[in-house]
Amino acid sequence: MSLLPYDLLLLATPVVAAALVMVAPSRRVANSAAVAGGVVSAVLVLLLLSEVLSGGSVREPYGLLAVDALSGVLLLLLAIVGLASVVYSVDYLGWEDSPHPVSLERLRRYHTFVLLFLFTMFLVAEANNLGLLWIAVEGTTLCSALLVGFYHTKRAVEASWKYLVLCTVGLVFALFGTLLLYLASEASVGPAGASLDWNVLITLAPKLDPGLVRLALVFLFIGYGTKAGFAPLHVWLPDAHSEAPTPVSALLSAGLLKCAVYALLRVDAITVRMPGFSFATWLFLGFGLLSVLLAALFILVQRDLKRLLAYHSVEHMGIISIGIGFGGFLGLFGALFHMINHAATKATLFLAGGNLSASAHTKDLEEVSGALTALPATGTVLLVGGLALAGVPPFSVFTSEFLILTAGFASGDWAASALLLLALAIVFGGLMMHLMRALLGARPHQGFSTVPRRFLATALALGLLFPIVVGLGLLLPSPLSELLRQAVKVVNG
Amino acid sequence: MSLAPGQQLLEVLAAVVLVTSWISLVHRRVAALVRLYAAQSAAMAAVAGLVAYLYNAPILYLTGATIFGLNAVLIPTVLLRLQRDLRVPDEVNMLVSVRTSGLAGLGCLLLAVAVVGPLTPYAEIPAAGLLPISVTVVLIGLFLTSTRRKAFTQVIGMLVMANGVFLAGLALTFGLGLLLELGVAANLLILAIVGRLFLFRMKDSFDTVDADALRALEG
Amino acid sequence: MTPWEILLTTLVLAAELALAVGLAPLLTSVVRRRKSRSQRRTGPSMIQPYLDLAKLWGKGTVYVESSSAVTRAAPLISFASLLAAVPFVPWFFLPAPLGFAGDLIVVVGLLALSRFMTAVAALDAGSTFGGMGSTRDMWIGALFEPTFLLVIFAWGAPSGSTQASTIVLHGATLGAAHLSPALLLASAAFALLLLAETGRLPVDNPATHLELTMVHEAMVLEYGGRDLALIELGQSLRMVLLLELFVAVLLPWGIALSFGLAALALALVLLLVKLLAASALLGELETRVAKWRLFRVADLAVLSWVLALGSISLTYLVGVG
Amino acid sequence: MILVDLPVALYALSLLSFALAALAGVTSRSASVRAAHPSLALSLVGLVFGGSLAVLQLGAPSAWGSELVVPGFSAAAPGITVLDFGLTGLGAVFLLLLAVVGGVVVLASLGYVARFVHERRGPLAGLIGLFLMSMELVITSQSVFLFLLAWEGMTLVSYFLVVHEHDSWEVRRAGLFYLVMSHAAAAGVLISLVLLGAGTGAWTFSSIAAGAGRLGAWQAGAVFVAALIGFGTKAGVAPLHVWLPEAHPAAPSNVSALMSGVMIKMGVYGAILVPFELLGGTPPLWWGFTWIGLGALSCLLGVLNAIAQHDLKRLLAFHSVENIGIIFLALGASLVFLSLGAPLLAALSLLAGLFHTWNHALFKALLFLGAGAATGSAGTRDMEALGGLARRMPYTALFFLGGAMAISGLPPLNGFVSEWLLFQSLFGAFTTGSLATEVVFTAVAGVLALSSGLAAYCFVKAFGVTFLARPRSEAARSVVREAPSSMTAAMGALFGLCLLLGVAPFLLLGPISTVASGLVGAPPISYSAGGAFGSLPRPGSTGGSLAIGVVALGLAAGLLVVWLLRRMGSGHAAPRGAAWDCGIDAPTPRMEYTASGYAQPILRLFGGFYRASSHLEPRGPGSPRQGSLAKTGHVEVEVEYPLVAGFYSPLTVAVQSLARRVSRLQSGGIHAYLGYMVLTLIGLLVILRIAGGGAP
Repeated sequence: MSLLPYDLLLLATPVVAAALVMVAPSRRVANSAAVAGGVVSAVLVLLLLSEVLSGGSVREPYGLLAVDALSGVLLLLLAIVGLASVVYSVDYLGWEDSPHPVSLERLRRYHTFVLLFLFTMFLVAEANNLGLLWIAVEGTTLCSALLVGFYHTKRAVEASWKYLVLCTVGLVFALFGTLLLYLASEASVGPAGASLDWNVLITLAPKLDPGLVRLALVFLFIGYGTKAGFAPLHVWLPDAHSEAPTPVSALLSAGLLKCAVYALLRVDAITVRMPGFSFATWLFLGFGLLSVLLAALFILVQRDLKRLLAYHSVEHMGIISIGIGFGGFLGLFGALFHMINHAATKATLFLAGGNLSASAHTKDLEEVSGALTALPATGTVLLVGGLALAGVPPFSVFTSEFLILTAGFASGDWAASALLLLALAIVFGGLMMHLMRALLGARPHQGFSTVPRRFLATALALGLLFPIVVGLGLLLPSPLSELLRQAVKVVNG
Repeated sequence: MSLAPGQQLLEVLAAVVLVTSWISLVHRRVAALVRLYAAQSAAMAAVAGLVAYLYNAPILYLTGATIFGLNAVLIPTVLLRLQRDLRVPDEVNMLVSVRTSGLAGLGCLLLAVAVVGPLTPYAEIPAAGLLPISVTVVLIGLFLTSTRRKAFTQVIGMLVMANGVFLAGLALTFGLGLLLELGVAANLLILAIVGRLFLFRMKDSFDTVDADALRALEG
Repeated sequence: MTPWEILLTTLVLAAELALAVGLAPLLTSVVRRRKSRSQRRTGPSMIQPYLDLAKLWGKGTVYVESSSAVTRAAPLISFASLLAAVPFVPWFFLPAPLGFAGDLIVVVGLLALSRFMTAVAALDAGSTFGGMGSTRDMWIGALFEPTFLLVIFAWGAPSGSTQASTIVLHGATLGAAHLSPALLLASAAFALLLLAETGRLPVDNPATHLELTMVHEAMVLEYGGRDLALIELGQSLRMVLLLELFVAVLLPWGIALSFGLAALALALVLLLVKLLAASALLGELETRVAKWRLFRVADLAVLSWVLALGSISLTYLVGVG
Repeated sequence: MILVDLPVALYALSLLSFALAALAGVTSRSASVRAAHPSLALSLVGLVFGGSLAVLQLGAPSAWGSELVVPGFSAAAPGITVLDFGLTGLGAVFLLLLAVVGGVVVLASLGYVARFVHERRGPLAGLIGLFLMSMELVITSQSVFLFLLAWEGMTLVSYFLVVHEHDSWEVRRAGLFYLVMSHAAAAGVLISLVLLGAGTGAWTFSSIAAGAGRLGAWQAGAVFVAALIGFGTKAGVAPLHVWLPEAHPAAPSNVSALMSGVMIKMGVYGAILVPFELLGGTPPLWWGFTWIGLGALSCLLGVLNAIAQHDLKRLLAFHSVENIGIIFLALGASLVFLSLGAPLLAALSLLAGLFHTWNHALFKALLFLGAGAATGSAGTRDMEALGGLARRMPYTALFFLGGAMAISGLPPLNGFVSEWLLFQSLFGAFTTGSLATEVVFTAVAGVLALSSGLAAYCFVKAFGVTFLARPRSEAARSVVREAPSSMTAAMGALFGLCLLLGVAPFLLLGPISTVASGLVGAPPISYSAGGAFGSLPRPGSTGGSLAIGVVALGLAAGLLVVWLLRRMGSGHAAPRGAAWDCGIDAPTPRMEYTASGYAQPILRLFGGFYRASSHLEPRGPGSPRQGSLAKTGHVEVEVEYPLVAGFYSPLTVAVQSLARRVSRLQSGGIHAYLGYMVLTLIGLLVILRIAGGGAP
């Protein structure tokens, strides 16, 4: 047992920081308060994880919150990505001379919403109960919708409205599915023992009525699937990602989607324990394959950098879902590992892409050329990140994809694995086509702005993410692998 | 035996919820939709109270009160004010004809029955028969959201969906426990606020609340 | 091998080289004589080719000014490679002196080498005719190279070897059974090959003076003096080489298997008879056919492929060998 | 402990120096010619270490390796992501090849990179170091994961080498085509290796080979086909070769030399690795015949396309396809012999394949360097604009001619020896007693002969039009200097090797043959070794024997005699005059035979294959009068590639249009989006209803 309730502190930190930001007298204070919030919560997450690794799981007395290895994985990537984007925001819009400067009180609002967004996502990770989980996820929608619409441009309003409506509708479904699960538990043991605490549900799993659970799964998958960006429910995703401020896009793509998948994983943990029940597997594989294939086609014809990256998120959520569908130790391990890798890689690309479009004054890749010669540092990061995202070894994404494919071939799902490979090949082609057009070429066709910019925070943020992108492919630190293994155990026992 | 009349009352209230949503499917005036929603919520509140009484689940009184205060009074008034402030024209413009909407409502019911019907009835759970109704209401809400042009009416559609879910929650599970109830309610409230905010922004930037005007982002 | 045998082999080698080079012009003139006779002409005298060679040898040479070292090197290499091919073919004594060192595929390679050099050199002068001849000659060569290989396989299949000596020996010991349909088919294919390789009618007309119809002549248009002499001699040498191979495989009997004066003498006489008969036959054939259009030659090539492949399948269908 | 292990030390040192080379190349920022030299020198050092490792291994065949497990993964995904390296006999053959050819090309690059230093495009030298490193890794990796890493790394680095001159969009296009195609092919490699791993439950090559017996026939077949697609694409086997003629001309010539000489051989390595080393056992007949079929196709497709080219480097690229075809013929024959239970013949054909791999590497590298020297100094790759270079760059011309003769399979050069070996092993079919094999193999021999005849045709054209006669354009006339000395030295070295392996093949055949017989489990091939004069094997009772040394000696002797005879008494230098011109007027370069003209007979003969269209561009005022003989102008012959026109581009177009159609789903209308939700929901509910209780 630890000295301090780290889990509660972790929830408190962003809120406190947000409060500080709201009363911050100057940009400097606001920025530093936000960054401090990010740093502290990251430290708390690390402390929490060390406890989880030693003790197994941390529970809060009322049983509403609990942190086990699975939520640990989510917390880890949330902490990393959150810290990175908070830090990046400082350079991005934190000062008067930033590429996208905003007034002080809008800056306050921005930081506040980001921190609240972080809070809700932490809550998602710590919730011990499907109901609370739902509330937290809906909370993320509300905060992030405000962030997506942060710029009051027409496009921003449009994007945020679509985002709000679609995700809310989806989440109503999710709530309904949750209710049905509750109903199922009620049906098995009567009103007295009914619960939404998944530790309880897991014990009840063998007794649950498959019919009800299937119905529940339909609603849950549509609900959380919308949020996770599974095709064809992904339609809000490119709009939101392309219109939000870049750090928020990073946060959405790297953090939010994972939260939704995490919710589905919690459900999966229940259904895998139901004898002879494989409906969830079907849904995971089906949605996964559909997402990967559709995303591949979208990527081929996408010219806008941020939308391109958004479709890549769809693709990678598909890969993760396929990994979960393949199941088994290998599949789940690959999927969880892929969650971390994709989060880091995608965040890196969004942030570096932010630099690119800030200096090229456009997000249209067809208009950029010769970026590698014009911006060596950013160009290199984009190049490496892009290759990593496309699944080129020895970067981390390749390793997790390799594990997932291996799981597929080992479990005999040859067709699914082959389709996945096909889609990956198309995606690779598409990404390379767009990326190389922008990076290569002798001289930029249009002038890059050579105004000296603040780069300290940018460098720090990228420096935080880049090692994960590059290093994790070959060298998985044993604590992390231990965490992942325990998380896999949490899901499929 | 003594439960029978209460059960029937429950069924009736559920029917009211169903019918209100149906009417809102075929009605052409926005304000009427809001009022229908208010009525529906009131019926929901009644359901909550009744269930609380029948199965002595005191928490549900509170829930009922919340629903009444929030869904039946607060939100509708907010919406009507909003309609006035935004000068939302009062006629609902639909993407599909009224007849189709009506038939769609029927279809929702049939689908719900077809899907939920075969599920084994649960002796322990009273009013399991309400499940199809709540599914229907959810579907109708979804239909409203997706076939009404005005963003304003989309909001109403979402609220109707939420009501459907609440119906299931109340009638089948005696609620999820106080904390969760409040959490859900709070979410609903925030949703309303945020929705209102965006509606204002939309009015500012597009000078209309017609969701069809939002077509800039594609591909 | 004992020193004695080595000495004898060396002698045979020398003798055969001399024989081949010496006979080459003679056979050419036999062909011409045969043609002129059947055309009711008194052709040139039998020793005319020798006189031509002597005259050319006496003359000086002129090179095109734009030409490079290739022009000067080509005739040497081309002739030397033909010369080097001689000892891999059995003439009047088995085994062929260098038979241990190479088989018929080596002969193919050497012939190809000499063709290659001539064709390259033809492009060096930069005149139109050189290119024309070069492309046509390489074209024909490419089309008939498969024939040569297929024929080698067909000939070698019964004895299980591509070694000329082994094939001939196998045939000689086999007696009449040697003349199997398979062998005849293969040899027919080889006959077509021979026509093409030596630039005879209907493939090429060695006696033409119209540049546009030339193949081999067009290639060497820019040559004179000793180079031309080497080329002409080489052409005849190529013919005699192939003729000898033809008759040796088709009618292997009488070739000397041991060092005995009688055997050697007999072998020599028979060799002469076979070669003269063959070349007379060639001349006869040349009078019978007219020159074909270049692109009809392809049909000839395909025909030869069919014959050779047919012979392969025949070998084992009939079960001979 | 590990330091006293000589092989490991050599291995580590060579990798280290490659890494340093890459570092030096990437970090050097000065724009002088010298800047690239340290990096290239380090690469050379690395190659020397690698080569000596290979020699060590070939000398004392004892497969060494040491295991290197990635931390964490051994626990996480047991054994799957293990990194295992080592060098087998087969690997040693290819490593030596890499060391020799790579070394020579690096030597040539010392002078060649001078062309690039002023346009600061990218770290060419450093990338070359990385490229060599990745290839060494491919050869020495002994586990699935490491192999995949190295394989993809190789593809990636080579891509960046190809797009080195990336300011022209053709180069970028070619590079992208290459990158995408090889990545798609890498999927094949991945499938085959992962299937092997999943089927045997082992992830290092040694243990896979041990457990391969457990694979079912279908599984093994799938592995074989996937490997064929994956490695075949890299090797450039038709119909997967289409990237090759795009990428090679785009790349700098020393890179083309490396790619065509060494990299595509990695495909051959993999193609041998999977069936012979990993799967082992007795293969089904159709494996071998598949390879033979594709090999024959590649031979003809490659050489026919090559003849139609007048871009010198495209021509050479297509010849790579042809020679890869020859190699696959040999490998296929070897598989067939294995299935028929004739290991000795299998060993012989495998030997032929491996030897031809070497030979092709040598003379193709030589030819590409020569082409680079010629086209580089003339500034155009179009043969129609070249000509007359022989008198300005005599050494380049001489060595190019040598390479041309070698690739045409003419004695006494190495190409002839490997083709002879292949012919012999094909001839061996007559001892198997299976009529089908006999007829097929004879036909294959015919195909081989035809393709080498056509190759000779093609290279007479290539050499003659490029180097002989008079310059056909200002570009060619502007060439005044011989190529930089480092390049001529490199070409000379390669030509020397071609000659050496042609005259004394035993220097290499000895070690290779032990490897080959080891792979197919045959007794060592017996030949009367006597250095240059030993004669090649007569497998079993059949075949012929070849003492190529004697042939060469005879040739030399003949040459000497004839030369002396010609010199005798003709002292004065021969005068020079004009060429015969039918008395029209002084011949101009425009009257020379053009490359297209030279190719015309073949184009006509195989018209159906080419669908060649020739149209006449009128020059000067007035269009040519119909029916008149004297038309002014020049004829353009265009050849379309049925494969590309008929398959690849339609495929790309189809995918693109599909993507465009699909992307309309994102219509921007929120109601449509909600509609997708409705449809998904209803669809799932219906599925649920239909599946009913039956659903799992």
